[in-house]
Amino acid sequence: MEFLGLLNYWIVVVLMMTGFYIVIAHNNLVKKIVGLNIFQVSVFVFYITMAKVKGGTAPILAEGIEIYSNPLPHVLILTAIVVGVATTALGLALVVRIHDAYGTIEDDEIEARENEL
Amino acid sequence: MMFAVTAAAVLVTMVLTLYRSIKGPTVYDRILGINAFGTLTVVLISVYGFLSGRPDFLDLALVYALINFINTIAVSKYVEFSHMGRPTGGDELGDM
Amino acid sequence: MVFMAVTGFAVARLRNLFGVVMLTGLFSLMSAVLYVVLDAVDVAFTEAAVGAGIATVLMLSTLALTSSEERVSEAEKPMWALGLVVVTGAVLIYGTLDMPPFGDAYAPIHHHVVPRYLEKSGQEVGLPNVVTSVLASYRGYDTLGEVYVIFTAACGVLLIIGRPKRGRRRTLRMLVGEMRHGMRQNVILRVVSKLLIPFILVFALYVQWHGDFGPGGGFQAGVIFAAGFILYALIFDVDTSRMVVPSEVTRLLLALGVMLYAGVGVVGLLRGGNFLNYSVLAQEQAAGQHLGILLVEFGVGLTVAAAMITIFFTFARQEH
Amino acid sequence: MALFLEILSWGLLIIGSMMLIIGGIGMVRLPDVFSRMHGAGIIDTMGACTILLGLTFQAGLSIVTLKLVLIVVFIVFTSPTATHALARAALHGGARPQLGEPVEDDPASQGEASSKT
Repeated sequence: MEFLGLLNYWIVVVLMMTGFYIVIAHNNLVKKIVGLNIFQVSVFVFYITMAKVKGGTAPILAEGIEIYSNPLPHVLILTAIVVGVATTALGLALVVRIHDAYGTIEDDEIEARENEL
Repeated sequence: MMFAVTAAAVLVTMVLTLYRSIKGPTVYDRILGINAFGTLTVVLISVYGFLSGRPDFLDLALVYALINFINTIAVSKYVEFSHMGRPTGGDELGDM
Repeated sequence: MVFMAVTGFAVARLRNLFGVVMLTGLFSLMSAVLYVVLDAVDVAFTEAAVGAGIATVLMLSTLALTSSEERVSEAEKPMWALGLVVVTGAVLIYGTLDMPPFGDAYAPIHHHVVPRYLEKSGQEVGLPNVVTSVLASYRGYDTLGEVYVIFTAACGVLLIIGRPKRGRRRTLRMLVGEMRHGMRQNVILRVVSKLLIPFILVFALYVQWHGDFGPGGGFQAGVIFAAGFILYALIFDVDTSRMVVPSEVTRLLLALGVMLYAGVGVVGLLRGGNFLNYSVLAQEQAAGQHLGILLVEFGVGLTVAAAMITIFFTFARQEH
Repeated sequence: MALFLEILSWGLLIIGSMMLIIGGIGMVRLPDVFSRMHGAGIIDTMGACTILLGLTFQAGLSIVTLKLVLIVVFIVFTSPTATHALARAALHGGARPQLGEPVEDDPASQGEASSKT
């Protein structure tokens, strides 16, 4: 039972590490942004997991329901998702700009291009 | 408990489509898989609403039906007109 | 959950960025199902609209502007990266051993202010959806900050790639011409989209005003509203849809939404309350709260919709 | 009447589930994109719509029913359109339906034959 209780957290950790690995090990900038997204989602899942109360339902008040899950993390994550997509858009815009300037979106090629100049 | 059986069937089908969209040799297979997966998500959310006894949340499924459509159209458009539709090596996943 | 892990690995392995982007869409679908199962209906709503729709479309347009294939790197960098990742993961898992078990009602997170929200918000704010009342009323400052972030991000995108550049590769320009003729000629798509778009917009409005009672609210409605216009721009072309919503209008709305939010707060100040205290807006407390939340959510919706439309069109305009 | 509705909805749910699984198997086993679309079509229209109809009979007459019917209408409209767009894209992009006798059993080996990245 103890084991099952923590399984969710472990999967969150695995996801987070997957995202982390993509960010540090890949050179492609778009791929890095995807990695960041995965990392982000894992954090979201972590918050939502903490908010769940066993036997509770969604925090929308209704007749005859006593236990609700915790609404506070939901609020935080709700705004975080939209902000996340806004920042992703900003990052992608930077990628497009970099592609304009250097003609490539591979990290090491950009570095090589920089050293040439 | 009828709902539970249906939900289980949806989950099984999800696994099948997921297999297709991860493995799928061409880009089109992936799109197809993801489209089907989206529809399954719609069904799963509706069924889960009934399963948990609060079927008020069908707005969510409705949003999915819409977004899924937009997504597929966008992907098909970009694939169709940017010649990125080459088959991708499905075997890159083989060494996992 | 296991699904998600598998997809994550697949994303890590796949070289073709197209496949990666699509798997990201799949990933967000799965996470949204997970949110539903974990009772976070509002969050799932947002993720549905944002993650599966807008983010994918944005990434696709970036790919159309750059290259779609990841170059295979021959360096042995992944080894140390893998090591680092494994070590960090092990440390984090060691940390989770002290976490309260899943679904425990006595975990510390459920103690501080949350019971008050759940018990009192019904009387104080008078709305059934606790998430909305916490979002717009109790935590109004946070949300105002988030809206500013979105506003800033849209401005940033406009600044970075706002003006279409000369001398883009010619192949791309030809492609766009082809694209313009291609989708327009497709009768089935055109007719179905024309049928659907009004429903999408009406549904967005429903989500906007119904957010007090069920899942929904300004953030979700804004994104859905933007999705309607994005569909239009995908089927017809960007210039046609720019005629429907000129860039001046979206920019104006972008600022107007933020101003509406902050303005409600200032009105609260003028009527003798604290900043963003809606109770003073009307005679009764609950009515004032309700009015304030409606206005604030409307501001949020305006900003989000305008920001998403601006960002998408900025990306799409680059192709010209 | 209530019993009749109950039986009807259960029947629809069972039929829908079976259709889903059949379609899923089709998606995995069929040889190329165009035939896999049949599998996807079964999932989308037969499976999903039947299940949603079954749920409609469960819900009784309320706003829930209305929403379910709306979802069904949306799926009926969008899914064939999306599939159509996809098929067009696939034809444009150079995928050709595999004609004639099926050559072998392995479904995954078809598309890779033409060009590997």
